[in-house]
Amino acid sequence: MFTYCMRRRLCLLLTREKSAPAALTHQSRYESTTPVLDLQHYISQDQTGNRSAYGPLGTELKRNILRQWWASVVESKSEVFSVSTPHCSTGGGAAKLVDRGTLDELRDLPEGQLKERLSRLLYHSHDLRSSLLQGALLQYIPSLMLMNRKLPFGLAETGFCYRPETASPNTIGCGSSEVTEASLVWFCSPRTSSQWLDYWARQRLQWWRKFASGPSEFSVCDVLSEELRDGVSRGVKVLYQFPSGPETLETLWRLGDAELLKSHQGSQAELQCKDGRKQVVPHVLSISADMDRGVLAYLFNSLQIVQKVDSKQMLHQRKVLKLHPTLAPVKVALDMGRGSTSELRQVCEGLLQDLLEAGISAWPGYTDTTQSSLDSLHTKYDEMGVLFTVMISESTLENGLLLVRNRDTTIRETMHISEIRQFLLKYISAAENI
Amino acid sequence: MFTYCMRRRLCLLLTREKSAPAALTHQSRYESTTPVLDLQHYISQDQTGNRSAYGPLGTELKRNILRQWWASVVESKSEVFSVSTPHCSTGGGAAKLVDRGTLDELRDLPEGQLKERLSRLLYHSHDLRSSLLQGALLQYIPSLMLMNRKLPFGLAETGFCYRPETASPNTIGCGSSEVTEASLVWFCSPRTSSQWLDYWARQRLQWWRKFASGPSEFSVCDVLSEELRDGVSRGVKVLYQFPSGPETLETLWRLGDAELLKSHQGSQAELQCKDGRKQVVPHVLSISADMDRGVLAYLFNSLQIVQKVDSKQMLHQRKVLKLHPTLAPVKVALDMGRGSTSELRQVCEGLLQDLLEAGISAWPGYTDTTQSSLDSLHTKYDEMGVLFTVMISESTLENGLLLVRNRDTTIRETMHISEIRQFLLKYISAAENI
Amino acid sequence: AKHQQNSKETRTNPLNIQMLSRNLREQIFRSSVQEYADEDIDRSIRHLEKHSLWGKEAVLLPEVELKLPQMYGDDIDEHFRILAQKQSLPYLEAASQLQQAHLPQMPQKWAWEVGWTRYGLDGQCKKVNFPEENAVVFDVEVCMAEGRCPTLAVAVSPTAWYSWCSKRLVEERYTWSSQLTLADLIPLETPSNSSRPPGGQWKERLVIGHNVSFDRAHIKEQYLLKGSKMRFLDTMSLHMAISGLTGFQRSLWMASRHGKRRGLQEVKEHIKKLGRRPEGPMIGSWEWVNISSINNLTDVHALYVGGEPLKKEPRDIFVKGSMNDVRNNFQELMQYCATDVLATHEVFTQQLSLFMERCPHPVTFAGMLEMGVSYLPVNESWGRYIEDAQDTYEELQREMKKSLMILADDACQLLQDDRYKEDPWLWDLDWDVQEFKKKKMPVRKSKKAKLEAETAAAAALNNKSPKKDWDEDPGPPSEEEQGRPDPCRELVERLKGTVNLLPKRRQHMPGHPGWYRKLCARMSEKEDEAWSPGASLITLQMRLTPKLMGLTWDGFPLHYTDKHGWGYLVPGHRDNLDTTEDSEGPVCPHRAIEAIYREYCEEKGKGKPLCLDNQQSDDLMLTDSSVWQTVEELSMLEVVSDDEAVPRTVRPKKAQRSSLELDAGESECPYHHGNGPYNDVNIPGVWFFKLPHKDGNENNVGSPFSKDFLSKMEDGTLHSGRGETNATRALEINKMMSFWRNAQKRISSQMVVWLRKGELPRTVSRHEDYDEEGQYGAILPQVVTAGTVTRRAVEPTWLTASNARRDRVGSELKAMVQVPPGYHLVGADVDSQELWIAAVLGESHFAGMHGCTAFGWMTLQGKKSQGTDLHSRTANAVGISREHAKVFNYGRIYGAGQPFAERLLMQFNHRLSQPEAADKAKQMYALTKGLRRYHLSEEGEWLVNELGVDVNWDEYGTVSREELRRISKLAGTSFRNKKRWDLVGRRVWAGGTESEMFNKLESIAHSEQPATPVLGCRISRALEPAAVKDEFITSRVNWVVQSSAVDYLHLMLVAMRWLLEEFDIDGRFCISIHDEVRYLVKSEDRYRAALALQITNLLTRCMFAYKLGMKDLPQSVAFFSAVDIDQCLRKEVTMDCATPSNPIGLEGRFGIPQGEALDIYQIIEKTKGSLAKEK
Repeated sequence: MFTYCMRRRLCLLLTREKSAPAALTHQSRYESTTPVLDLQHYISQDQTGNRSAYGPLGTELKRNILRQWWASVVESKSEVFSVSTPHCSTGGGAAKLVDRGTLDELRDLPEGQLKERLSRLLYHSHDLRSSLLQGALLQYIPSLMLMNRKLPFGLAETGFCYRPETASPNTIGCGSSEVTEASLVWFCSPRTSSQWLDYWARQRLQWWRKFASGPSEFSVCDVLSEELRDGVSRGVKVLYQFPSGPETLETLWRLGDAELLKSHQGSQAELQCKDGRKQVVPHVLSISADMDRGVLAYLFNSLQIVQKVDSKQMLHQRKVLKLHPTLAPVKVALDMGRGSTSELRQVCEGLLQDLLEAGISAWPGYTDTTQSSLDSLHTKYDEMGVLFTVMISESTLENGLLLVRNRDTTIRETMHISEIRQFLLKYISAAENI
Repeated sequence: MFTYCMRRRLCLLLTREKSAPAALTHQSRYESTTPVLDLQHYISQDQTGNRSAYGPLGTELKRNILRQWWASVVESKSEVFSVSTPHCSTGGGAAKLVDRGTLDELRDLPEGQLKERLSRLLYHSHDLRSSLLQGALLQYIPSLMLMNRKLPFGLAETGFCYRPETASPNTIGCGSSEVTEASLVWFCSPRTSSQWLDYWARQRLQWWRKFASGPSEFSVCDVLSEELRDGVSRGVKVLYQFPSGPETLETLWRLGDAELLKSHQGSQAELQCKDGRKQVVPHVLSISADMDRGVLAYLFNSLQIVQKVDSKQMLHQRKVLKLHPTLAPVKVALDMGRGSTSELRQVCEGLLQDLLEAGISAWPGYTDTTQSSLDSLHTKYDEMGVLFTVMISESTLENGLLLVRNRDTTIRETMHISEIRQFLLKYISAAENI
Repeated sequence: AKHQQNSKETRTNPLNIQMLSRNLREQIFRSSVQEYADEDIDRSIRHLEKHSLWGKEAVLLPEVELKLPQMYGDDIDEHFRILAQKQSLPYLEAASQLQQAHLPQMPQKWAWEVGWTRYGLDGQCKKVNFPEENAVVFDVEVCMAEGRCPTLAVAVSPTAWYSWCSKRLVEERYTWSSQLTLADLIPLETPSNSSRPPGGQWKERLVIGHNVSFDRAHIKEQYLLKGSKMRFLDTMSLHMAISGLTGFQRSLWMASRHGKRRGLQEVKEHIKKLGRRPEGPMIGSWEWVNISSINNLTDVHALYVGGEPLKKEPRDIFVKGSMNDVRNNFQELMQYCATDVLATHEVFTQQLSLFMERCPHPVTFAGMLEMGVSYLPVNESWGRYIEDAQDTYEELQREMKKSLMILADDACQLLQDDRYKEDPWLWDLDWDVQEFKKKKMPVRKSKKAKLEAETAAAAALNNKSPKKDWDEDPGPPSEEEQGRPDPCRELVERLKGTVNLLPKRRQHMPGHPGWYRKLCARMSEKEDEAWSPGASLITLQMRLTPKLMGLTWDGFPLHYTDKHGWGYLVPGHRDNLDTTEDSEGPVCPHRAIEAIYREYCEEKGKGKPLCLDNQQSDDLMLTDSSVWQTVEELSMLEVVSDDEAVPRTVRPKKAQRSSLELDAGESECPYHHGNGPYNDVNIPGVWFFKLPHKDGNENNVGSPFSKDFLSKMEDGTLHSGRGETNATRALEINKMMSFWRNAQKRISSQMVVWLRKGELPRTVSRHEDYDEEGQYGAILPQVVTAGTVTRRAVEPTWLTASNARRDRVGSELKAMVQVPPGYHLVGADVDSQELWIAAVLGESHFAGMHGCTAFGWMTLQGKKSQGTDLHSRTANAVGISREHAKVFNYGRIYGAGQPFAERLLMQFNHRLSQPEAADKAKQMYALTKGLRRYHLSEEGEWLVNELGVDVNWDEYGTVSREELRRISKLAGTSFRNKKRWDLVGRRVWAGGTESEMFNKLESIAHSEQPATPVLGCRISRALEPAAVKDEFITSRVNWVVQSSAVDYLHLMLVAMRWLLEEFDIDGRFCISIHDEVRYLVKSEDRYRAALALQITNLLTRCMFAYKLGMKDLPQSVAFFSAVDIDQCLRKEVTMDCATPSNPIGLEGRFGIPQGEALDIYQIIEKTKGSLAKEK
């Protein structure tokens, strides 16, 4: 899903303690050279170390981010409609999709025919899309009917795009080229397109910041006019301040009507919409976010390193992934203390089912039968970004009381088993509104 | 996203009245030769008519189906973890991904070098995945750690796969080859794998039927042993009875350990899990559904044709898309009657926002300023599968009362504006448990 | 027009000041000749030499050749009189009609009818479009609960009563649009559904009301861009001009109304609150209380009319009640409104002649009329601005809360192993945790519960397999199992039942430390009640916030005590260490505090030395108008006239502190100087110092986040000691939010009325930039035309708005006043208006020549580059920055004394000790204001002769203070009786650059009837010497300049109106903010308007000079340095007004390009020097 460039950033992430002051608290001034942070459950590398994928937590985190994007861009806006367009197109992509058999056949052809076949192949084969914009532009006319030719409206889609970062002929392959894009293509009157760009830029920045623990690390900037592509009259970028420097999470382009006209070579009349009493060809804003980079940004943003001194006066580093409650892939971990294992386990399983049914993603920590210390358990969960750790112990069997540890305050609170579900639901849903 | 085969079926769908008895109710006995059903908002074709995409409603329907799949397979099961794997792999796909520039270069090469470069290209270039199985198998080892080598567990993923249906050398291109697959790869003890296959087959059929308006059109059947691929010891299919005949929506394969061993050519020890006190290489079940076909199945399944006689004693055909409330892309449409437009509109907008905030997808029908008759409005919404139509009229301004029309009963009920939200939420969530 | 570069043409006066071009002087002053006496010239040169200003080279300005319009009368004064009379004649006539009228009987019953109803003399009532008479007294009432739409109104003319009811009052409806249109407002000149007067002609009509600008904001025609000739006369403003009170007097007045004795007590308290020295003078004269009143109608009515006091109770219904309450009390409320109208009329009848007598110049009256019709055009940007600012504000608020919550969460971690005990800030918080309470349960029962659970579990197990290996793959549940209820779930359900063992009411987060618990909202049992997780109740203002942030002051951790407010802890105190063994409370980790400070020193040590970094903070980069605000604010606190303060001895620092500390032992910190130590705060190992307070160190600081500490945060004095991004960011955000926090309510409640296309002039609606979807409308700022005793206008939002600042949300306010298409804003700032007025007053007093005093010379000729301008001079003399010097200079001219300077100096640089500051202030005052010298009284003269004292006179016959003391001592020893000799006659200033100016101001302030020198407006009766004797000198001195500045403004308004009309320039007055004026002008006329504005300034300055006996004017002040032609309201035409709420600036967000700023030469070029319309 993401590879080279992801890995590069991952390395930074793993070794950042030395350099990055971003999320450090006062306690972290006493820096140490502790080894790299284990983010394996978020991002995993395969055996060869060449390519990496999202692990279970990373996948959930990304899903949560995408779900929030969708809720904010599509579900809460009556003018935004979703589309789902083909991955392959007749042109415009950076890579051709060639049937395996056909290629094999080519190899066996006599040299003379090769050239000609190759040309035909090139002509007929499809491209893998490099962005969602083209697909949405092609959906413009069908959507018009739905919208009764009224402006503004938007077409939204999230999906896989293929963007080879390097064009050098020697690096063949998927490399760092897989991107999950979240795209909104906004059609509006030429008159208001500049204001809409401002509006969306603000909206998008707010959205990114909403889930950040350090919102100021997200920012917007205007793209300098000399950097704009042809036909783009203005551009805004949402940036995240990675330790290695700012990188673009999302771009907003004001495209005018050129792209739309180009993709519909037909008559202009078909494209026209009502704007007051006038008929206009709408201007297009293309707003598209690289969600893989977004995942990384949130991981960086929420990683906090805290120094603590243990009872033996030893200095420890606590790494906490303070992901926003809405984004955190695991909301609660269930663990059990020592005791009559089978009963405790039953309680754990029952409670787990109870939570899962309520839609609270819970971690079955109790299935891990290798006993580990409470401290190392907390360390593990903090690094996973688990919001709460519920400890079920012998006394739970007596009085239904649990110990619930909060990731952010590290404080353990006693709570009754009948109330934990409601508490978690309320905590998570309320956190969305902060 | 789906093209040729989709179109083929779409045509069937559009002309089915003649032949298909499947979903017709008793009212539909009086068949007519009315023109094709407009499913444009679900599935749209581009100008050339060559390739099609999901329209806004189709996209939402598919999203809803996928969300339900995820809820049922991943979120409610503590043993299932999600992964997100690369689209490109070093082999196994049906199509090669070739850099555009590289191909162009090839053309310009002298004939002599061509062959050699072509070979190199083939060797180095990546494949676009044709299923999600391989990716999940590669994630097996990283996941083991998380699972503490305990069985059973599953890895789930949904995503785009590329499967050229025909292998004929003459049809180059994307054709009907884009598929959204929903895949669960289940790792379990060899001892229990057969039971698990039964379990999952039952689960899956139940799931498909849950949202059907005619559940009997979904069925399972065992794959005949002569049709099984190498290394597959058993297979089960979930079928849908399309008018043109049954087609496979989902397949469940019991793969043994062969595929797993193949994809990890390393030592067997690394792959081993605990099964009681034994160490075993787990057996693999691959459960994968074609969600694009699923969308079509539900569309077919829920289309109902009703005859009705209007006031002028004319016979009309009413087409209703009776999608399950959970799946219906639009739950409620808001329209306004005649009256002081600006104030009514304010009420509409306020109510719309209220509903959207509650997560109820609502259709802003009131923005359509071309006055159309109530009848044609209902016809349109029925074809869209909209559950309820809310009519805001002059009297709403006075006393807050609305008229709420039910898609299924076609009856209009009076309701107060303050209660509509709660009503809808309850209706939809209750429908899930039927 | 051409520039005359020929220096032969250049006229200069004997002091080498370049004078007006000959052609201009001849047109304005005509044949009258300015003569200079040699003696005066000599005196001036000597004075300038003394201040090393004589002989400085000056750059000559190009000549200006301009044909002025024909002027009226014999001289410029007469010219202005004629203009003003012409302009105000119809209104004066209308006013006197009303004054002399016998009002008809007030109706007993009011009509319940939408729109206007007329109640004729014959008792008949009939529906009319609007009152037709030329003059009415008018009052509007608004039901606040229902927005800003007018509810009802009453008017009276000499011939009839009128009432008006709104549609919203009479017609009951479910919803009303929240946007106001013209149809919602009260018509006074046009029929409904029309924006044209009957007959197409606007008439000159007059509306009188108390605080009439409020009523005006609800009148329909006033929102039209062009048209109405209606003018407004405000009885509140008339009152201010006749008998107004200063702010300080107002509080005294109110105090005295509560009964004399209690009044005096409150006065004392008031003085104490203002930090006034107890030995200051008491208010000696109370005369003025009886000839004045505060501004509300009831008190004003009591003052001018007397009799039964007005009832104000019904008003509450409008303020607090609903529309239905208004309906239910309709007759009573109408009656109330009508009574107010009647009272206003009575007041007005009394006021008019008083006003004419005290402000006799017609320009004053005409100017006030013009001031009363301000108009701010706005468009759709307005809504966007409010939205943007509010969004940004809320976003920042959220971010701030988030940062604070994270700080609180992080601090919780100190609970483990009691690490909080070693935290320099958090050691004294409440760290107690509560025990989790359960109901007492018999052991048996608990055993039983457990047993039950175990059995259940066992049963569940048995269902599956007798012995379970948890590491084994159990296989899928069988079909039967799937059908059955899950035993695990059943077990959990059973356990859930044990909830009845808990008390009904749960403890609130018992496991968290006490201080954190208090920051968390209690989660209620009700499901849909709003609740927020975490320390969501935390705010910046809380006492623990600075501690969570780890704030330090110069490296010392902040600490709060109830008695002294915020201060900081300085480590190293050894004397009180051993007394702590038995103390119960938390123990101060003084070693940790030492470590923190050591670290700070190490950090600083690498940079600049500790005490010398006098960084220029952003907050003091003040613009002119904000200087004025700052000074006004500060000098408000300055009640003491500086007379008494001059030979003030600096009291030792010790004495200043209370005696409370004595018992705690006198311990001084050897290495840190500050406000303290306060040893009654006995914390072992440390000293407690208070944070400095702007009103003097005896005051407690309530929050280190108040506005006054912003600059200290910017320069790093106040710093987040945890090196924590969250804390630093919170401070930054606090700064960004400051403007909008204070202004938001006022700004978003501005009443905007949008105009429909048909209501706009064609210039707008047919303009190519006209946007059908756009919004065009106006705000009528509710300006009290003479709202202060100086007759300056008062309005809370626009007249005090600061300029846009990059780091202040919403500070782009003014730039949101944006012209409709086809129009421009033309306006200018009067360059250093007050300085020049003060200077020219001084010059007239000294030698009657422009530039004859050092102060005047610097104002006219001073060059920043040569260091000869006023501010640079002060800056160099005292060793402060030029920006700071500006504040001092204005402050002095506004009448602020030396203590003010002292305090300001310490505020600018808190590391300055008090003696140092006093010294600097003294030095500055000696240089500028000069030293007091005394003329002897007759008695004194006699005494000197009698005793034959050899007195050390100076050339003007004054003696120094020391000399005076000597004489007095001699007198004391020479006569046996203890007679107190009154030696002193007139007191004067001498030796400073500004001495003559102050002498002039004081001579006016001390005269029998203080009046402005130019238009002869008399000071409020409440400040005349007859009423107040020698009290309120600062206010009176200040009044001379300020009130003259108002004269200046009125002159400009009159001249400008004349030119607009005379030359058919399509423009109207928009607003005047302090010393700037803005006109809304049709674009094609904008350059002519600019020229008119320049000519206006020229004539106004000449009028000033003329009335002060100087028949000439220096060229350098004749014209505005630039006239701004712009599309929005802003300080500089090039400012982009980027702020956090509008990061991309005016051009990017609103498409407003830069304006033009043209000097006189450019304007002459553009207009060819002609005001006439091009044919």
